Amino acid sequence: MSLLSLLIFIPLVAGLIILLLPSIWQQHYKYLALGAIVVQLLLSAYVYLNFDGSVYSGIDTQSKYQLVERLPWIRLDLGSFGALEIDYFLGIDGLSMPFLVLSSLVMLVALISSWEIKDNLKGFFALFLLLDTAVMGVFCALDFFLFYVFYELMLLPLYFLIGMWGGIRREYAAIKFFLYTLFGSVFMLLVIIGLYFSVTDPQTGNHTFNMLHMMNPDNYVQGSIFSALANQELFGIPARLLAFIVLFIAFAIKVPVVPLHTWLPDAHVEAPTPVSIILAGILLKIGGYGILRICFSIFPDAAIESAWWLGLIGVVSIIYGALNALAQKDLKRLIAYSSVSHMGFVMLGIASVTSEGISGAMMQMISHGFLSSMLFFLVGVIYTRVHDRQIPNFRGLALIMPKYTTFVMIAFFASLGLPGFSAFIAEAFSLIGAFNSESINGLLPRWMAVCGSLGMLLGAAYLLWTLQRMFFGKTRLWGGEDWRQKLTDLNGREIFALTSLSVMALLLGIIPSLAFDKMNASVLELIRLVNLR
Amino acid sequence: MSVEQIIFYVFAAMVLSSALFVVATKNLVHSIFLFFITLFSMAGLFVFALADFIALSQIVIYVGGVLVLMIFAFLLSNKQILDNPKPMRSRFLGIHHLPGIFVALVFFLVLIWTISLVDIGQLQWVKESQENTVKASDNTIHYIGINLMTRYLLPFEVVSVFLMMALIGAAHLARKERKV
Amino acid sequence: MDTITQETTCILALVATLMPLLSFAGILLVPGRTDRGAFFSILNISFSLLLSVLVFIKVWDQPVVHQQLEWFTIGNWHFKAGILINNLSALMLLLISLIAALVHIYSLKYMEGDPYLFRYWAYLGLFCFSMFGLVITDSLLLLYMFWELVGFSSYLLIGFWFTRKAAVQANKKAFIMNRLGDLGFLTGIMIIFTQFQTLDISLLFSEGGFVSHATIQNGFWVFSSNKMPDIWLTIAGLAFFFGAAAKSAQFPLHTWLPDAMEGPTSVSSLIHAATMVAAGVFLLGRIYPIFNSEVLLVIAVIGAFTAFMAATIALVQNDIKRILAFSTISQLGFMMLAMGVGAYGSAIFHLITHAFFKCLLFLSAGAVIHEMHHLKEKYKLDIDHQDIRLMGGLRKFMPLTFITMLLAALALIGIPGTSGYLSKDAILIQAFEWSEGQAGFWKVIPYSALITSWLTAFYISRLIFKVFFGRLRLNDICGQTFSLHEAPKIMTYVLVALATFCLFPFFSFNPLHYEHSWIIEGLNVVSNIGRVNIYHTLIPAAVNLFAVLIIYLSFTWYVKRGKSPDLSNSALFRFAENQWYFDKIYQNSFVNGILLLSRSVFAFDKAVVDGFVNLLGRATVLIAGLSQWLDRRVVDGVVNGAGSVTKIIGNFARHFQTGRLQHYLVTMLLIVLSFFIIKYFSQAI
Amino acid sequence: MIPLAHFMFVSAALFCIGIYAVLSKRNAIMILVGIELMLNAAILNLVTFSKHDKFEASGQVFALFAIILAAAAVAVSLAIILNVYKYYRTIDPTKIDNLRN
Repeated sequence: MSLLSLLIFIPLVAGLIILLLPSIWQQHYKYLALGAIVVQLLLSAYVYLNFDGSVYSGIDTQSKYQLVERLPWIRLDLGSFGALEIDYFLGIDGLSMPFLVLSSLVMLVALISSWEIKDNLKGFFALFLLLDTAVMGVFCALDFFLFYVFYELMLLPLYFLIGMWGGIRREYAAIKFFLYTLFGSVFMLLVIIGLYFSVTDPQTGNHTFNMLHMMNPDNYVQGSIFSALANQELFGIPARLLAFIVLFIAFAIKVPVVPLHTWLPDAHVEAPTPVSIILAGILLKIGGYGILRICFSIFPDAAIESAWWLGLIGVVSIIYGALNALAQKDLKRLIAYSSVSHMGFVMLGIASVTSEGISGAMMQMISHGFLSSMLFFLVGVIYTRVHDRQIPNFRGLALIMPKYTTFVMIAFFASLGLPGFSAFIAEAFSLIGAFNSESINGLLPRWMAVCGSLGMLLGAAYLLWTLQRMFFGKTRLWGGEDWRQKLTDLNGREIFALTSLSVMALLLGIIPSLAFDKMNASVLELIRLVNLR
Repeated sequence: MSVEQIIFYVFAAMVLSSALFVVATKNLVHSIFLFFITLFSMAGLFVFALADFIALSQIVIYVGGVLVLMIFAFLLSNKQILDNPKPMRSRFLGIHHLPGIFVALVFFLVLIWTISLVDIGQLQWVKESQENTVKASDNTIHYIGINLMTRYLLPFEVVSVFLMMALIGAAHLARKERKV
Repeated sequence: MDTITQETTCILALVATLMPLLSFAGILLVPGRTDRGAFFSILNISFSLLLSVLVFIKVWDQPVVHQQLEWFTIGNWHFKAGILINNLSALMLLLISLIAALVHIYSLKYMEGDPYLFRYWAYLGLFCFSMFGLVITDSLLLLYMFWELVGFSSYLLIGFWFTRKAAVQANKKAFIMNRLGDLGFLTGIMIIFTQFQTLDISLLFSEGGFVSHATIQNGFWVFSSNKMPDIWLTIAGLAFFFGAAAKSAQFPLHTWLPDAMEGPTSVSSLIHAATMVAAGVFLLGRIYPIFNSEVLLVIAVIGAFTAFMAATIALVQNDIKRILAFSTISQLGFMMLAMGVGAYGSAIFHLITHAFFKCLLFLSAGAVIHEMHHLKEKYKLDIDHQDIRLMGGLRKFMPLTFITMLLAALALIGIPGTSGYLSKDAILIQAFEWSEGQAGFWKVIPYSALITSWLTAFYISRLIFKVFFGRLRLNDICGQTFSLHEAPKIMTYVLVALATFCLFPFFSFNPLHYEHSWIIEGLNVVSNIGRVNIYHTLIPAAVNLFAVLIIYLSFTWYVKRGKSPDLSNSALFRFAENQWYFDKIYQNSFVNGILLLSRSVFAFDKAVVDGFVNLLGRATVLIAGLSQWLDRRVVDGVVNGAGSVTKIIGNFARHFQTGRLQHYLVTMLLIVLSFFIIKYFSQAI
Repeated sequence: MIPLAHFMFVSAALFCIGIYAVLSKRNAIMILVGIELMLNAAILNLVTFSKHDKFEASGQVFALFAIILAAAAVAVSLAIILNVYKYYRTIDPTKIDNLRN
């Protein structure tokens, strides 16, 4: 059992143990889950420390991946179709490694916030840990089939977590989320199958699901549908472009980009706090990761062709999300829309195909992972206290909850891009990359970066306005004296979670090399691959 | 019209009228006593059918056995049975009697129709039974006895066993159940 | 200077920078009483001051000190963090630490008794740290970071009394307007990075740096292998200037500064008069070579316009701090004008002198406000303790404050013998010299500056006369006789200390010739114009003669006659009083526009985007329902038909199953009967 | 000599009265009486036809059996009625509808 498998399956094992334990001990399930996730965090920290970013640049060469694990999983002789070759193929490079650390830390925070969950603990923690397994698996998988399995496996626990422990309209939100994501992934399956029949393993000659083989144009069967040389067309669109678009839509739903974002506010608003944290902290990143790892690496030609549109989508997401956030009255919905806006920077950075842009986008994903988890955690804090999160119902919270206000200010200013926090570096370099793109590869016009920077202004506007409305001024609460009693300041557990997140954001903002050093080589390798076409 | 005929019709009228009173009266005790009259008159009718043994049996078994059984059963057991739990529905032609009256009437018409259609007196086997016809002077008991002990021996025994079973069963059912 | 001294200098500067951060972190992280931290911060800032003096002595008129370390790498680009100390930054370092130290000491008394005092000291620490960082850093990226941090700490300090609605609105406004400027700065950084692939200030902007090597060829801005249309050079300059304009409260981004006066007066004096607002001028100084002539012209025009506009507004304000705030905007306009006309050294010189006398003005005003506030608290009066219409005759109660403030006001007017005379005349003279080379319309600029300086004389003398001369008008209003005290001793010490810096000897031994000022000599590498020009004698004479006349005019209006012509109904007066309606225009067009836009975008999102999704969902459900209907009626119908027939019959038959014996019998007999009847009729047929 | 048909008319009338009693009475005992009436009608028929069967006398023998069985039936049904009354406190057969549905 190698390190990555341990990382993936420890939560699953813990989840199974929880299922087997009798319900009398349900108050202790969380400690078991906590144990599993702490072990996972320690493992991922170990992986982080031992990861050599300059050597393991990964992308399309197996030898450049660290901790590779490749076992034959499914081998079926299908007669005239050749032999089915599916590997249990794991490995990490600079693109996936940061997400392992991010996921395990966010999982820890989400778990800490699930202390507030009171009903059906067995189901909750089992699903939670299953979700953890699936997420880790997605980031480690290098076989497309395995990736897809983990990708779909994520949906199931999320659907139930939202649908069973959510708010009033939880079923609507859960179904909406489920259908959106399924819509994307069903078409993805078609592309996967198409790729399978187009790509062969150069050693065995069998068709394969290996992603790394898919990245190499030499492995494509001559005249097959996705072969770059064959230039096949489907519905009058080049097949490779169509496949890219389909995959992009699948991942863009996850990111999410305008106009595929509408599941996000509903899902966030209805989901319980831990699930919101996971959704914003990890799930959205899978979209960005998928675009880099799969869309750009397997279909670089189509990526270059559609970069302009991706950039446009990014800019639109930034501004559109920010404007929507400005109009919100529900704090959680506001933060959900701000996620749309922040993830727009990721799209913009990726679309630029410059090292600054992609690094900035990666950084933005990591930073947004920490910050949005923090924001949702903070919303959860007041929501569990008074079961309300309408902005107009609160005023002057700073007087009664000073520690809480401090963390809210840290989170707000960090996510509006105050220098010293990770979001600043991320957004600045996404924009710089987008701006630079015209000079380097001519993909994005310069106005996109300038327009994108408006998002930073709007971000300041909606966050500061919220801060002013909810926290400053004389204390006035909708629920009166009752609320004042209930709105106690943070306790130790919450302070621990929030502190760890803000320290991460601060560390990455001051010493960005902590992240950049690990992923630089991979980013350069990716750009080389994309420019190779 | 001979005296014989007059007496027959008197008996027939008594049977029918008393039977009608039996079903029409609301008082259970009255109806049972009227039923008693019906049975007596039936015995008279049997006599006219040249079956005096049957008439006697009718009186002994029915009047002596069945009716006494009925009355004793009431008297021995709860008296409440005799007064109606609810006052009887007032009208004879109440809505819930209608199906009964209707069916009975239709049945009656069908039967009359059938009987008149058949013309029993001219039936084949009736006409051919000149030898076999009982005369008023014949002793039917003789033949009954012979037949019972020969041709109908098995049914006779079965009936006797059955009768005993019925008696035992009735006794068993009717005994006061002891609460366990 | 050899490397070892370079390193020590850098370490000194670094330590000086980090000391206030230490007080920020220390005060916030170490729990304790709510008024903790005063001693700690003053100690730290004094230490910084000491180190700054050392650095200044080492660096002034010496080669530039520059040390850097690898910070992080993105792709193939290496970003370095380092310290770059030249004359400009050493001077700024000294200025900031000196004023900060004085303000710290002043706050000791001024802020006494506030319930959340530790936050005040912590925020001041953060501000000083970011300001120091801003002046010593060598990278545009770091400069930008500190630039925003300065804005952030200003946000915190303006909103220090966060229960006041006006304060939190003001700090939000300040931050957002600064953010708007920051976007300009960021755009500038993006352009610079794209063109030169580095953000190192010394590489870019030093003599013979990259910027000076870039050339314009055939409409392209070319540097080695990179080129972009030359419009981007202008855009870069404008973008940087836009950033500087936000920070230095220049038109059109000036409206946050008057509102920022909601913060404590000590904060206003440090941040919104002396240091932070000067950062814009400092930025222009750091990146001066990037500006081409068009941008410089824009800077000059905007500077002159802002100066004039703010001065007119200051004429009619009644809030003592607001008058000073508009005066600050106006003076910053002078500095921008100086930058625009190429008087780089004079701009910085004015920055320095202005920092002292404006800080002093604010602190004296603070002393006045402090005493008025005491009065208000003591007698529970319902008055605005910052309204100059209620003051008067304070010179008898607070003589020391009066004298110091008078000195500062004279410096602001530019009376010979004060520091302000030197720097202001330098700007005016150079502006006139610059206009020689300009065509037609632009000659207006120096004249507007001239008029502005006269307006300055008027509004500041109005302030002084109204506050310190005559009788206490509060007595008339409340019908009581109040008396005030001199400000606490510590505060007066600070005032006196600052007042000495308003005098000429600190800047030049020749009270009349600005060229001899050591600051100009230290900075002004290009100025080689001697006193040959007629402007050099004419302008100071004209300015001062006229200024004295104006002072006399206001003296007659406000002191001698005790009443001034009432202009408050004239259109111009109201125009100025409403600050040229900028706030209203911004509120109505931009703020409300954006809010309206955001609401309509949200409605669009809900109705169209989400509506489309829901419509799809509903359509799917409808189709599913249809197919289900078909399935049930047609496919299942056949199957269920048999079943349902049975069921119907069963249900029908169920009614016979009444459990009533007699019903059964009736049925049975009816059947028998019908059997008979049928039998008969069938036979009959 | 009385014609056979007249006996049969009487028998038919009696039978129908019995039917009516069985069908519409709300009292188990009256139903029992109705049954007895019907039985008597049947016996009357048997006896009547037995007139033309002198030697075998099957009609009369059957009439005897019928009388005996009727007596037994009465005994048993009376016992049942008493028991029913014990359980349900009623002898109205319409109320005793445990078999319903």
